[in-house]
Amino acid sequence: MIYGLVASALVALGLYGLVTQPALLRKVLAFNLLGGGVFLLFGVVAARGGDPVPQALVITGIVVAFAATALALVLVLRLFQITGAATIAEDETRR
Amino acid sequence: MEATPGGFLLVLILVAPVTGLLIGFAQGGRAAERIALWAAPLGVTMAMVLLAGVLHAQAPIVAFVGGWAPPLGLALRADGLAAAMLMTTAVIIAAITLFARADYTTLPGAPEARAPLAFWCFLLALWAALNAAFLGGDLFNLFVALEMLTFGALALACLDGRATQFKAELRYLLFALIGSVFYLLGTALLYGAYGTLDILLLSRTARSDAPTIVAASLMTVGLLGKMALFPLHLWLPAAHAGAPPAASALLSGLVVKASYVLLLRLWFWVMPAALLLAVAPILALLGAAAILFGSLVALRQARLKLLVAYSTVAQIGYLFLMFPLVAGSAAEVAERAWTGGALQAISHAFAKAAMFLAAGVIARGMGHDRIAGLHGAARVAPLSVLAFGLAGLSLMGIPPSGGFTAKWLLLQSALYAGQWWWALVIVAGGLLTGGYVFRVLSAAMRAPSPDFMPAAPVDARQERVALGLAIISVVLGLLPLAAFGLVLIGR
Amino acid sequence: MTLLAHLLLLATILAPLGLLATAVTAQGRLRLPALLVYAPLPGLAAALIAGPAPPLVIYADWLRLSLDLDAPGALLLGVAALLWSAAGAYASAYLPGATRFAGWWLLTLAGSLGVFIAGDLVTFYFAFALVSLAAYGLVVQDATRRARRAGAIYLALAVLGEVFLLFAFALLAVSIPGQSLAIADAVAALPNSLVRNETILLLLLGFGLKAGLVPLHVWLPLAHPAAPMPASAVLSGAIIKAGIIGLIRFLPFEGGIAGWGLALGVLGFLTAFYGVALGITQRNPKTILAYSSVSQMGVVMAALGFGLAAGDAATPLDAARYASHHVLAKGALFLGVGVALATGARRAAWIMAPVLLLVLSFGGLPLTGGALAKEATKAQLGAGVLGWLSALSAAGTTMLMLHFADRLRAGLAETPEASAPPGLILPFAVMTAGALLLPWWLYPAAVKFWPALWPVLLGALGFLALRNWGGRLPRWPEGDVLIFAERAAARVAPPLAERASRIEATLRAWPSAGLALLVLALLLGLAMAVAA
Amino acid sequence: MTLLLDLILGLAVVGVAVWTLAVRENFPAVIGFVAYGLLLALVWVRLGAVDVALTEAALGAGATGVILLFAVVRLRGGRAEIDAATPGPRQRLAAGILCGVVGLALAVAVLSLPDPAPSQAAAVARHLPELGVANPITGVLMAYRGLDTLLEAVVLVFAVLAIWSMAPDRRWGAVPGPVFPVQSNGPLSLLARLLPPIGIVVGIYIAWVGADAPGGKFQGGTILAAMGILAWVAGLWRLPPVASRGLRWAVVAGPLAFIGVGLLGFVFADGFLSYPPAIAKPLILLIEAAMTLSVAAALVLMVAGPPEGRRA
Repeated sequence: MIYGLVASALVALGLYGLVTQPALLRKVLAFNLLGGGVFLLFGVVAARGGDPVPQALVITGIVVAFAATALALVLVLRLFQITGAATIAEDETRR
Repeated sequence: MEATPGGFLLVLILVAPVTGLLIGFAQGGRAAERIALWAAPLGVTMAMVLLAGVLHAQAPIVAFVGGWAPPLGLALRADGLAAAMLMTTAVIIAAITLFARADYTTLPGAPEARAPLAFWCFLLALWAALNAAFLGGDLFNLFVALEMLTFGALALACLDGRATQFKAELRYLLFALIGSVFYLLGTALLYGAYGTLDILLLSRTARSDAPTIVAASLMTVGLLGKMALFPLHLWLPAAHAGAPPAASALLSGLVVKASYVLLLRLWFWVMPAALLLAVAPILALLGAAAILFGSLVALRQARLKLLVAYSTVAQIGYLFLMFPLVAGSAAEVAERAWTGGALQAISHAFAKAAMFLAAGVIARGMGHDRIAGLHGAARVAPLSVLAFGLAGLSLMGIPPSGGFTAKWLLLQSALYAGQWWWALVIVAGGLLTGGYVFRVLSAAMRAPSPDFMPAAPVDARQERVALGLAIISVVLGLLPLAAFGLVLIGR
Repeated sequence: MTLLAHLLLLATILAPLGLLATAVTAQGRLRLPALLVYAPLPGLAAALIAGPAPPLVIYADWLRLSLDLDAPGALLLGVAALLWSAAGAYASAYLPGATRFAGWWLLTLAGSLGVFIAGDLVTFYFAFALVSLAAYGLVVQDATRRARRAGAIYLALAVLGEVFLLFAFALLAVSIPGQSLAIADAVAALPNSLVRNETILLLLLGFGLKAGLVPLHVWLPLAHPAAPMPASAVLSGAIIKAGIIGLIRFLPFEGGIAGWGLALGVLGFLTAFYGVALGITQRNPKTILAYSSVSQMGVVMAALGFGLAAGDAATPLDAARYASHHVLAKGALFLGVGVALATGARRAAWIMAPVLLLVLSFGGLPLTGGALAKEATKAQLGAGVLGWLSALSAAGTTMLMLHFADRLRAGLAETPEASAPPGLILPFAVMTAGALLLPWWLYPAAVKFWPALWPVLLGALGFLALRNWGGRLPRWPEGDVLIFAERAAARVAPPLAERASRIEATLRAWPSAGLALLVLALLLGLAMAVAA
Repeated sequence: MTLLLDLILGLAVVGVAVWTLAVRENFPAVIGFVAYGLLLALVWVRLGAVDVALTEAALGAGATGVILLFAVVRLRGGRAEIDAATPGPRQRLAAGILCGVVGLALAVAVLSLPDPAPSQAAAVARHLPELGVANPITGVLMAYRGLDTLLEAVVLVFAVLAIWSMAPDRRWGAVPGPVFPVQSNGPLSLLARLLPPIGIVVGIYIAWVGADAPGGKFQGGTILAAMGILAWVAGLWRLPPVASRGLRWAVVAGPLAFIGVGLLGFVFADGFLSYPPAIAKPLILLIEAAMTLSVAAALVLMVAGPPEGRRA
């Protein structure tokens, strides 16, 4: 049960980071914190029922989250290389 | 529910584009292009056979993957809604394939280039992902499908490699990821509460308790974020307007619909009716705000592609008006509203794809997409302007178009259900849509200045593809309504 | 016989569209203008032959598309088809080689004839939308600044009208018991509908906009002078009748509704006098004709209104008769303007004589078709105060139309020997003959001489007064009250859109979108928690 | 005692997460994140999920940490822009409250999950003999929810191609990622020479035992990938260019094998992805082997990033 609370806290922290951190790198980091919380929630569910299915789901989830992180970081780097921008503050839609 | 005959077709529809993508990626750009060209007619044929099968059986076609029945295994289900969406997808993808040949062809013997390889592979990839999203019968399987969709959409949208695209796509990716996480949280809670994620099994057991409520709100909001329903649309205009035309057509026309179908499955299958009744007015209210805000902002856009993108923001709103009209209404009214909502999704897919393709051709011919400077566009790209106008008719809801039938059904069910305020929104949205479509057309029809020169020649085949899609969006309105009874099968 | 009737009804709509379809080839496009004269002929044949046949139902499922021709519909269909044909011939001489114009023309034609034969809500709405929206292409043909402004305003109001009608039709469809969408069933169910008043209001707004009911008339005096001559002719003669047939079809004359009838009648007379009052301040002959159309449609609507108030089931046919004269005569006059502008002073008599006859026919001069038209609405507008009002409006019309003839004479071609090409004269001659003679065949009646004559004389006196002292009248801009509306809209609309854009931009910033996401999640959860 | 352990572990995880968010510099934040991942892996062990613990340690902490570090090294400056884009205190407060409420709602939902918990454990175990594998998680991943795993393997291909397609056009066909100079001596070089032989053996072993014990393609593939990355960073191994057919076939081999075996199911068993009981285990091992190769290749390529070098 403790880990259920830990998972909830991690989700709240990750969300807070994603919403308030302006730097892109830190947003990606916060997303991974958030992901850890979500997967832990699956773990709690699995542990309650002694059920391997949610564990399998988490493995799938971790792989997908890694792919997303890699993709996001490449985008961040390319954006930085081209424009030097480190945030996604609004400026491009009011052309 | 048992597995039914014909289930292999579902697997094929899913696996064929995946296999094509894998082989195309391994063999390089020209192979990918040829695979996509072959896959287009094959896909349309498979979708047609499936549609005919569902119509013939008047019941969903179901497959259990690996022979494992839920809750242990995964089910694929093609009900009427799924069959209709698969058909729409197949036709639009085939059209985009034809359209894109002019832009992304690799000549024999030429070295492989980045954009063509990525385009053809991700066209197949998005197709596979869309099929998976429409057929999936398991909430986690659908999560994987949504992720495939996000990655594919992202890659297609920044195909031109411009800095503005990267920024727009980062906004999209990060927001979509929050959406995914919310959705995933919901599935964790649902699994904890019910021990299954199969949509049909859940629909028989779901309760109105705390885990279900939290799961429902998280999953709903996650999907709304992925659909860019107002006020969660921050990423859509720049992302859809910045992509190459063939990609924009796909993103605006189809990709957002996958989350929509999933949302329908969540609310009209999984969740108990009591919860739906509480949420439906809120969703419709957001939809109404999307219609009004999106259209007003579209009216003020200086750029053609941004205008079309904001029109998507607005048109997505219509999809949500059906929630309070289906929930808690008499069977006949609910059927009408359901048909209207589904038809709106389909006709918007065709109309918006046509519009983006046409806008792309116009922008290339004119060398820019500033609306104020479009004078002479009707001379440079006459069929594209015509396609834009026809698609605009469907978006406005002028008869005899698919958009008209959809809005008429929604309007009628709103009045039947005694919720006339939604009818006002529908009509006001139509007026505003008329306003922004007219802005574009009147500029495009004006004679250019005498020294005007087109920036680039226009490909007549691309124009015809855009026109063809626009015509489909109009002709949908000429079909007898009974044809749309399809989307009621398995509801 | 029924089969032939059905084929003709179908051909009425499909012939113009089919002709349009030939434009996919370059050769077809080139041929198009010359074929305009033939496109309305199936409609004309349908009006003559297909009269009282059972309706043609196209889809048997619950969205029934049906075509139906009753007596008022046949009358208006016939004269409108005649006008479209004559104006089509005129157009191919007036605007040779204008293929895009021909395309819009055919679309508009299909809708214009379609409204007279539509038997169900959906078909009617489709036809109505087609005629309303496609006519935009006719208005902006000249591509001048003025034409574009007129076109934009026309389109905006047309779409607004569509919206009113869409609502009205949805309400009608909801009140029909069962699945039918037939107009007859809708009208039968209307008096007992729970939303009767709302429906009727929306119908009046939608159709009134098209027919020029004050203050919804503003597009007429803008669009008519801006459009090319043949387009003005069909606009004024045939297209605005879509509004009239709408009122005829959808108001429950059997049984009647006193309150709404009275309101429509009063507004109709108001429109009739308003059109005259503003028309006499104008100098452009086409603008004068447009205001005259407003006035004449006011008379038709007054007849419809008082007929509705009285529950007079003969009203539709009577009003259709009055309107059919307007189709012919106004169409003829617009064509005549083009002829006159190309004719020099030497031949002025040849053109001014028929114009004068037509002008007096509008006033109801005995022995003209106009007198018969006026006689047709005797049952609705003949008695008491209404009789006086209608006589006065006839006097006003005479005055206005003489003013038109006067202005037209001033606009004759400068070279005295100039003469219009036969391609323009012939259609004008046909329409003039039709306007003067056809009513005698279609609805003959005995007209009392003196009661028909004195309003014409009074109008002539008024015209003399106007010639002497009219210079002191204030000059109203074309479109009168629209100017104020435009100014108000210019003040209100941009800030509204600006505000929406600003709010939207704020919401699009990352942190606020994130917060919105969280708020929404909590809101949904809360709503469910309360419900559960 | 165990309760205390869980409590300490839980607090540590949350504490590290807070620190990772709060610290101003990027580098320590990434280090904090790696620590977070390792602590989470411990939590997974405590929850009795060794498979997940392995995956979390290898992918969640290890591979993610590496790509984050690469990014930190390359992203410099932008402080002023970041400060300008930082939301004001009012927005942060609102975000804090809202996130707190969401977390609270989640906690309430978790605490009110039904007892006894619904579980598929029995059903999973009942059918394992038909598959010839002993690890229930492998059973779920390869058979019951095989479609999930297939689609996920395809997602990896998507990601590789998506990352490649971010490259500038002129770099297309070149070697992915930066090219590192050969490190002839120093600790990195030593590690890169010593570790890979051992690592490759361990990786293959972990993938191999996955059928019956904790382990499997993702964990094994990750270890193989780590060895490859080590050798690459030390300059000992040059990645093949993105135009290389062999490289691409390596990336798609796993999912293709999966699909191929799946389609055979139409012929030899009852439908897609169903295995005939007699040869279920060899088939599963075949897929696992191909998948291990593909996962390793995909991970290396995702770490390396888009092509940067000159055209090969």
